[in-house]
Amino acid sequence: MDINITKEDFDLTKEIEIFNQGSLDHGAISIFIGKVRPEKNLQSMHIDCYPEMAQKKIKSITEIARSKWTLDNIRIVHRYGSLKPNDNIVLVIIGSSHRSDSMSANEFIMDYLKSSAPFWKKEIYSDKEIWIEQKESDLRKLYQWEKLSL
Amino acid sequence: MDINITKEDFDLTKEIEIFNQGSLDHGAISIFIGKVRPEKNLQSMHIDCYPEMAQKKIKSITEIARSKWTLDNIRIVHRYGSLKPNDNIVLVIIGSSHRSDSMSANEFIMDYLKSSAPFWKKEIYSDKEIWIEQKESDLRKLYQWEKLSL
Amino acid sequence: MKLKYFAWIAEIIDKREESLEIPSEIETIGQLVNYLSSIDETYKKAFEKRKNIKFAVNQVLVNENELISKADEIAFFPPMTGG
Amino acid sequence: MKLKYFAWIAEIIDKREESLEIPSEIETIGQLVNYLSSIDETYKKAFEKRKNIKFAVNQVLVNENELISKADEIAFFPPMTGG
Repeated sequence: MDINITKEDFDLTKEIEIFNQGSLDHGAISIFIGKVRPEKNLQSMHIDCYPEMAQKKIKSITEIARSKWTLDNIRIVHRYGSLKPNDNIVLVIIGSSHRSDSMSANEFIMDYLKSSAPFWKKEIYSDKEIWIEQKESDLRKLYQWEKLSL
Repeated sequence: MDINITKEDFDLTKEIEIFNQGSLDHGAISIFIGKVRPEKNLQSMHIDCYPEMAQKKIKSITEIARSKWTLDNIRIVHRYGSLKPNDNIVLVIIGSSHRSDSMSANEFIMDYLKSSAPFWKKEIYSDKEIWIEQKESDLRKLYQWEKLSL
Repeated sequence: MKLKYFAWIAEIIDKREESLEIPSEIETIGQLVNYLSSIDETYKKAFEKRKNIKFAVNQVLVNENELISKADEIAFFPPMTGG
Repeated sequence: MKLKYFAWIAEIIDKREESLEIPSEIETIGQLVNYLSSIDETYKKAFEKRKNIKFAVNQVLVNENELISKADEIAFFPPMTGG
């Protein structure tokens, strides 16, 4: 398992190479890439981060995912700093013997990354700056997962 | 939208490049790669295919997915012919403005590809050849999706 | 009529496709299966497990009662296992 | 005590982190927030919307009643919006 909290961009090909070094014994690989959505007039997105806590938190999220599904290796990259529209923000790669395990775990990890890992997004427009607020709908996804585990 | 039924291997980097030419307006990209699982003593996997029907069927699956979720471009590659353990079988790339749309659509498309697109897998061992049978659990996934749409 | 066979059905019949003259009284896929099974032991063997066989007419999945005509491409195959 | 601030809280306080001597009677995060708000208008403004602020002690999310000590790293931030 590998978690990379970084200002640097990632290259999918290289990330997959590193991922495959960890294991080749998976029949299923699910990948999710989150990017800065090119909203109208958006100049850039600033992502603030608490790196030490992010590392711990993401590790704990992946451990919970491993307890729920049968997973091989996991690779997560989350960027912070100043990003432009269409820039990469986050990458989650999950190998498993079973496609539904790799896909469900990917969705689970993304849902928790979004609302419980210490990152904060600010949208920067020419005339204003807006800290994005946590969405009720994102929190509801966490409740759904917690309901499922009861 | 692009559907490629082919004997050739695919290269993820090139596929993503082609995919990105179609549109860059997505904040979320979900990718699924299915490979030949390296079962013990498995020498190769033969995938039989009805290409003309596969093309039609996969097109119709993606159209249903588009009616259910808000999706940008979709790229699907499904191989047939003789494959070795760890070889790529299938690739599904889906762009969307919303991560849950791209992820759910990817799972939906994979579920239908698996049980309703005209491909048939045969496992080849040194001493026997086994046509894989359709799994009850895979069919149940389709019933689940159909139940959801009612 | 153009017939196509896939997976283990093609292996038993030992052909992937063929063109056959079918008597005009054969109107449905079910009748076609019965007809083929009656003219040759190989077809009979291939179509034995009728419940495990699916049919497509012109690349669209249909059931046994589907009407067929000379110009159609009929395909026979087991349940799909791709992905 | 090491204090860290993130997102708009860091902007209001105009610092990302600082080390402060905290009176020994301050035992919980909630008391710390009240104390900081009492000594300076800037903290008061930053911590005004208390319901919108989350706390971590040594990189673990906690609630207002969490006990804190001199050696701890305390972080203040709004609800997370990463991913």
